[in-house]
Amino acid sequence: MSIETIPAALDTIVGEVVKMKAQEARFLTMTAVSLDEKTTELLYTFDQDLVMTHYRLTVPKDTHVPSISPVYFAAFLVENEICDQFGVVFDGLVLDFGGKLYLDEEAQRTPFCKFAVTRKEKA
Amino acid sequence: MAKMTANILRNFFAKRATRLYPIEVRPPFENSRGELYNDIDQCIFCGACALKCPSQCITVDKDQATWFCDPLACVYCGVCVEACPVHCLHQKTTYRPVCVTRETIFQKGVLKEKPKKKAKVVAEG
Amino acid sequence: MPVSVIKDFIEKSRLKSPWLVHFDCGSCNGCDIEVLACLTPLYDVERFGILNIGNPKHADMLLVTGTVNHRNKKVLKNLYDQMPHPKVVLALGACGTSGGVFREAYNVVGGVDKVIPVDVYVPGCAVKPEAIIDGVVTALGRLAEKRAEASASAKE
Amino acid sequence: MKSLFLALIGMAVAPVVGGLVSGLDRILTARCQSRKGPPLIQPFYDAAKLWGKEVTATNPWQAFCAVMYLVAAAASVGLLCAGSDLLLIFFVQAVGAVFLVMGAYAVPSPYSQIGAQRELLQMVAYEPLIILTIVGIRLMTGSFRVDAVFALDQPLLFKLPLLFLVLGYALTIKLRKSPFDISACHHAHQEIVRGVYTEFSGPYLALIEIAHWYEVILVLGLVSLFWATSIAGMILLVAATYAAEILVDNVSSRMTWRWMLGSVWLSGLVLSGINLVWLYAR
Amino acid sequence: MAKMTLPFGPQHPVLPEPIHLSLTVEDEIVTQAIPALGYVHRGLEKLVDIRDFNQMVQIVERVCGICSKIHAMCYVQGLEELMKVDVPPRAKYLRVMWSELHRIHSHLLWLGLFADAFGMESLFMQCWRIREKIMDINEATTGARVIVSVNVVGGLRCDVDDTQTRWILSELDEVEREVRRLESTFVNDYTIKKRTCGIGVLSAEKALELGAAGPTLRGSGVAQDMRQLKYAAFDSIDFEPVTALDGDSYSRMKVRYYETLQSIDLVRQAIAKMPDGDIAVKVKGRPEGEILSRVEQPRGELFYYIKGNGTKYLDRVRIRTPTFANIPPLAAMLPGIELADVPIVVLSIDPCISCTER
Amino acid sequence: MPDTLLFLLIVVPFLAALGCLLLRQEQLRSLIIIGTGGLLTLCALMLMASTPFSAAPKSILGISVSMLIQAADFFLLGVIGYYGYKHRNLLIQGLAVLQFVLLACFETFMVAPGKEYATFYGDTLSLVMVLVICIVGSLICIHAIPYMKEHEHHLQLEGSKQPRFFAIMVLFLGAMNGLVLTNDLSFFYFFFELTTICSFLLIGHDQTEIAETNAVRALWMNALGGAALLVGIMWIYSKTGTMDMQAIISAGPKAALLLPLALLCFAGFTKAAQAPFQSWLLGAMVAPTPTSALLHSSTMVKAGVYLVIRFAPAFAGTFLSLGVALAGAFTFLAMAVLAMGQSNGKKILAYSTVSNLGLIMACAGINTKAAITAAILLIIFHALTKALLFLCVGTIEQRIGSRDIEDMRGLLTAMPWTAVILVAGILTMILPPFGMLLGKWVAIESSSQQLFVIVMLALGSAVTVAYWARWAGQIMSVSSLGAREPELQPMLTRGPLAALLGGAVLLSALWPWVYNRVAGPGPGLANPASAAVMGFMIVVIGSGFLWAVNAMRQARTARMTRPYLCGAPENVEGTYVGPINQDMPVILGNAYFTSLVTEDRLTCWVNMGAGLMLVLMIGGAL
Ligand code: SF4
Ligand code: SF4
Ligand code: SF4
Ligand code: SF4
Ligand code: SF4
Ligand code: SF4
Ligand code: SF4
Ligand code: SF4
Repeated sequence: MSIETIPAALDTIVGEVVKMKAQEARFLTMTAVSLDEKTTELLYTFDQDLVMTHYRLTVPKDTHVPSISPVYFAAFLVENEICDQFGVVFDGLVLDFGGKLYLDEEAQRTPFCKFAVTRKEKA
Repeated sequence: MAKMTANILRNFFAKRATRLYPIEVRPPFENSRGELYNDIDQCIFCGACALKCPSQCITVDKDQATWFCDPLACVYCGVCVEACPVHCLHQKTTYRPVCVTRETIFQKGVLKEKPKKKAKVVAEG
Repeated sequence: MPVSVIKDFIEKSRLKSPWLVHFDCGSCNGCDIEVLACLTPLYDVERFGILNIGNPKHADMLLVTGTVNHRNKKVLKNLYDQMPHPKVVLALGACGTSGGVFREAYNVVGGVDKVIPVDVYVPGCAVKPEAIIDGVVTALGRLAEKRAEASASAKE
Repeated sequence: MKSLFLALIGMAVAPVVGGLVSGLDRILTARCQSRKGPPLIQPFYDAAKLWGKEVTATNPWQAFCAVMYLVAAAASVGLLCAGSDLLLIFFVQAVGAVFLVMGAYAVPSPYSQIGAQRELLQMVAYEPLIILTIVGIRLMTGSFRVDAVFALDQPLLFKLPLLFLVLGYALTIKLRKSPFDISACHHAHQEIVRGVYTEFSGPYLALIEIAHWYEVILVLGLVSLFWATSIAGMILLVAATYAAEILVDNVSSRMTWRWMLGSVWLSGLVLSGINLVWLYAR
Repeated sequence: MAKMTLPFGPQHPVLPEPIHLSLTVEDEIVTQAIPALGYVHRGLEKLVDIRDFNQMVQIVERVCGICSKIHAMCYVQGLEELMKVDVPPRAKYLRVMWSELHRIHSHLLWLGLFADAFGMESLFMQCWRIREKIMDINEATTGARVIVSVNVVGGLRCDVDDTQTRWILSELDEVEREVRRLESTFVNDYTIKKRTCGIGVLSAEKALELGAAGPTLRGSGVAQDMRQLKYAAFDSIDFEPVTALDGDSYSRMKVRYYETLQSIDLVRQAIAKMPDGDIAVKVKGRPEGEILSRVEQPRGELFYYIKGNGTKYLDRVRIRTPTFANIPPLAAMLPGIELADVPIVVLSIDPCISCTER
Repeated sequence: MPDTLLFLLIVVPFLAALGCLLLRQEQLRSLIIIGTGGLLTLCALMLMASTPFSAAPKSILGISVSMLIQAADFFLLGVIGYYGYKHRNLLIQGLAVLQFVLLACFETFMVAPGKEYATFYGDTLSLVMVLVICIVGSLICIHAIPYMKEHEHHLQLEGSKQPRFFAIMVLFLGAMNGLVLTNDLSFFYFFFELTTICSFLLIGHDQTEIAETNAVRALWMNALGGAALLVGIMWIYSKTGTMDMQAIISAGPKAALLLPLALLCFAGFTKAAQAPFQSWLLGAMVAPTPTSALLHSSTMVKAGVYLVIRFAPAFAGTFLSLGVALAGAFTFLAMAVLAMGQSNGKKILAYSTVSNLGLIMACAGINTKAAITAAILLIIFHALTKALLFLCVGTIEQRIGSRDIEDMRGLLTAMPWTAVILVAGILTMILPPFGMLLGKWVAIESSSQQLFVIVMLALGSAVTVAYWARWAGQIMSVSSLGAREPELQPMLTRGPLAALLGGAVLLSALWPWVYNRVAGPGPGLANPASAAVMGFMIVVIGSGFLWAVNAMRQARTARMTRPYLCGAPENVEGTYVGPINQDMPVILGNAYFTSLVTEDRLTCWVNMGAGLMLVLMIGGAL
């Protein structure tokens, strides 16, 4: 069983999200899953009158993903969380905790990855 | 504010709600999930409890016939009790008393093949 | 009034007026709400002179609920250091005493005693208000013992 | 000589009575919340315990301020018992208040600093009211002295009913009772923790608690002046007022300082204005 | 005008939970508020690697102790859907009963804490006193006050008998009487209105845009409630979301107050309509595939993403709790309010950090 | 004897000023200043023995006094006109011309040689003023010696302007002495204008653009007062035919004289910078600090209150009196509120000066014997403390480069000695058993019959305590003891500070004596702070003080903790670990209520209110 999703790509995702916002959909959350050593899957979930819409984005571990927090401010928290736990770097975060939202130096880095990646510093 | 004043005055003249705990102990509800204890004589050291425990705080050694539990890590969920095939594991209705040093429960029983020997309960500090 | 009477009264007062500060060290709130429930009419720990004073500088007793993690351990240590002596620490719940169900999670350090000395362990998940009251009473006993030891060693 | 004697007695007895009043206050408050509450002498346990705690300080100047607060509070009670000038009594207690604020300012902790600022605002709110009440008394007795009040043959309350209400405002602020527990709180459920008290600890906090008992007595002493014609009347009035305080404490939410300043100045001034105009007009 | 910075938390008496806000105030008006999290982060979602999907029920219950029952329910409902398990009807009604009892205790708890935030200690005490009755019901029926631990995949662990339901109903009558007695205080009291009306205003558009959930959203006039999804037995229970229009702290309080009463009614409905029968079915197989599960918990919409891989260990559980959704609206509400109103606005979203950070 | 003293008190400063101007050698100048200061102090003290007195010196160094004064009057008006022309200020030019014409008419047509009277007169009021001027003023001048050196060092001037500066400073003292000792209205007018000129020159001393604008503002406002004074004098003369102040005053209230007296009061209000004229005094802050200290404590503004107090008996019990009381009380309250919103230390001092002078004015308006006594006592203690505070702020400003009280947070570590003196000074402003407060006490007690006055005093007094306590608290706000470097200062800086504080404390301790001396013999005047009461307070609070000092000493050995920051760890002192594990600085700051009301808007309202009060006051005289 799997969830019905609309596939998205790195360069289209922000556009799609802008569209959702234009429809006055409520941003629910994003979910990250580490598929294997190399890829992470991001699920963007929106809700409109109790009906959910999902976008699925599969990205290689070392890519930067454009942040949707400029569109939906509410996304800043979850994007920071994913940055902490999966090491995915979001470009253009409105409030960037730099991978330290939850984790201190002593804690394991990117604990949710199948194989922990070294933290990518922003260019 | 008037309504609240009425409330306050009602409280003032009504019987107080406080239960004077250490002096006045309310009997526990009959199925309260409290302290865990193992009737070690009955235990067959099958390890079902250890396997099911969500906190993974039980260790059973079938060969040595020992049953070990960390009561400070136990969350008193009762999953182990339900899992026990011979119903030797129980929960009291009262909670486990407080302690000033770390305590563990270590029980040594007898394997059921040789059922004559007495069980020994050792509590270690 | 002779000095000793006053001294005795002060020693007695230590047991009659434990002010506590509660630190939620990453608890699931289960234990926190039970700590708060202790203050409310049914349990009313103010009977024992207990006040939830909220400020480590005024507190005699530190109630810690929850698992210690890498970020809050520094806070915990800091709070403990800001409390003036004599003071006691209570670790509440499975989380506070050992890390509970979470002790194997990646951001969990373990029980409170990994960071600061703990005087009383209160098992439970969540701890029952009665258990907290027992814990406080036991802690006061510990406090009296420690004072007695200290004064005995001072006399020697 | 007699007044000196009275002053000394007052200074010795006041903390005991004040502590008991505080204890009673806590019991009654607990009863209003259907709780049992602490023992009557709980405040003494608290103070003694604090006195026995380790001395820690952030700035030694705090110690100075705590002592001065206590001394000023005691002196004002002494002056009250000696039947001295009401304005003087008021000014002397202000010494205490100022030192409390300075002690709170002495530590660069945002909580005690905000507490100190709010305490100042509270002083700004209640001081004029007390002065006006005193002026009202003076208009009745022709003198600012406490002993003159006792020479009257009719309780002040009848002539100064509105001013008595005004004094009630000032009192609630001074006793740090809700809705005016803005700058500090008995228990810290406040956004600024314990406000002015935050940084005082151990023995210094004990001194402050004792000073507070003195203030309770001072305030109640002022109240008692409104029925100075009989001992029973005095006690009754004080008890009724204090009961009202406890009630108000329990049925109102905390004000913000803006709200407090506005409402206290406005209603306080209007009430005292009406009462005073009426007195002048006579 | 002088600036002042104020570390609000991690240990702060008005916030029993460790969240930190770096506040900048000028004249006691908040000009900037930066949240910092991570003081309660445990990483329990990651425990799926070492705990099987049955054990995870006990773990997700401990995401938060206040509505533990509802977390477990959301989780097991997801798994049941994924594994195509048909839960017996009686279990569905019992789930409604216990989850609404949880809502009552959670809302009473919140009403008390909120009262304390605006400085009305006696009201705090009263709410918590009433709440103890619900805690007793919890303990008597499930064996624990807080973490009731009744859900398992496939149904429930315990049942209630007729004497118990009768007792529950009579206790609820008493609770309702007591709660109604507070109605005019919460809704009409002058000082309370003065402290809450117009404080922390969130318009309906803003609330939707910022992704607010639960009473925070309904307080802004948006009638959205996950119980409209008709999970468990809600398909046969009369339910209308409670809303208020102003979007301020007062509205949010009103929503919660009336939801408390509504939940009492829902419990009664559940008990009245409850059929006899089993409370659990045996579950076979291992979860495979992914599923989303949503329920309404006291603070709003709870969202579980569960992905199984055919073993007894799940691939991923992701929990998005209502407070997680309500933090961005909070961050937007804080600037511009008075320092004294910070606790009120913070509490008005009924924050639960332990579930936010998990 | 009085004659000689008079000569010394008034003329010596003129000569010393000349000396400063001519002898351009630093040590010599210092010597002159210190010498003059000493001499003036000595003379003032000796004058105590011979009050009350009156004298009528005919000539000075062979020149007829009245001729000299007449000539000087015109000269001064010329100077004012010149500056008006120079700064292109039509108002000043107009006022100068107007006064010139009026004065010319007056001298030529109206003044007829009347009967002989004492041109100089001294009673307790003048004596107090002389003491304040000579002692406090001299201390300020002495403190200015090292200050000005440093000041010019900071400004990196090419040529020193100190000779001119000190010349005006000492000249000012002489002018003030003359003003308070004369008994002749035309003399009074001369000295009054002289102080105007002196202050104008001092305010503009630094010759920056802002200094000059503010100096010009001070000049036109005071010239306005001067004009009112002149008209008032002419009017009075036309009604009474005499210039003898004592004769006019002792004649008691006369309806016909009320309007001219109101004009006199108006002149006093401008000079004392009462609302709505406070802006010139605030503007005067641009001058070097000794100037401010001098203007605020012992000279200039005190001339204004002196004038009103002097003539108070002449309008006692009239509506004018009530008007003065109301306007004074209003200023007291309004300025206190304005001070509350300030973070600039010197501005706080300035507002507080205006506020306190308002209180003194209110006393003069209440116009009972007790109230007048209160006014005089307030003059003494205000002068001592205010001079002290200004000098402290000046000293601090030179060290830390700011006069903002936010920057003085934790001053205790940087400048322990000055910080303690400053705090002590502030406390003497607001707390019993110090004189300022006792004076305020007497003032409130004596005003209990005036509803509006007492309400405003009550409010104002509370606000006053608040803004002072805030400042004092902040100074002591330090988190760790750290290494406190001992503070090094020249003797000439430190001495005056210590002397002023010592004086304030000592005189407070001697309150019963001071009170009796000022109040003089008379019935119905109970000193509220009697010796017994003061004794009690001094013993209790004094022993408490010793206990407190001891406690403070013990606390030094206690375990030091860090401030409570909600448990947030502190890696670097003064910061906490905040979001993203960054060290966030702990910034502290006071509320200044700018969100409620800004200074400008409040000032606008205050000025309107004050204007109304003035209209009421003058209108009441009609
Ligand atoms: S060792 Fe103990 S904690 Fe670990 S799995 Fe075995 S029983 Fe559980
Ligand atoms: S009660 Fe629960 S946590 Fe405790 S041992 Fe049994 S299964 Fe483990
Ligand atoms: S499940 Fe029961 S029988 Fe088996 S080891 Fe555990 S306690 Fe013993
Ligand atoms: S012990 Fe249990 S109830 Fe307490 S904090 Fe831990 S998980 Fe929550
Ligand atoms: S603050 Fe004062 S009134 Fe309140 S409890 Fe303490 S002593 Fe009593
Ligand atoms: S508001 Fe203040 S006094 Fe009231 S309970 Fe909270 S802390 Fe205590
Ligand atoms: S709000 Fe979150 S943390 Fe709190 S009880 Fe509900 S689920 Fe648990
Ligand atoms: S739910 Fe969260 S905010 Fe509310 S009381 Fe519990 S810990 Fe505090």
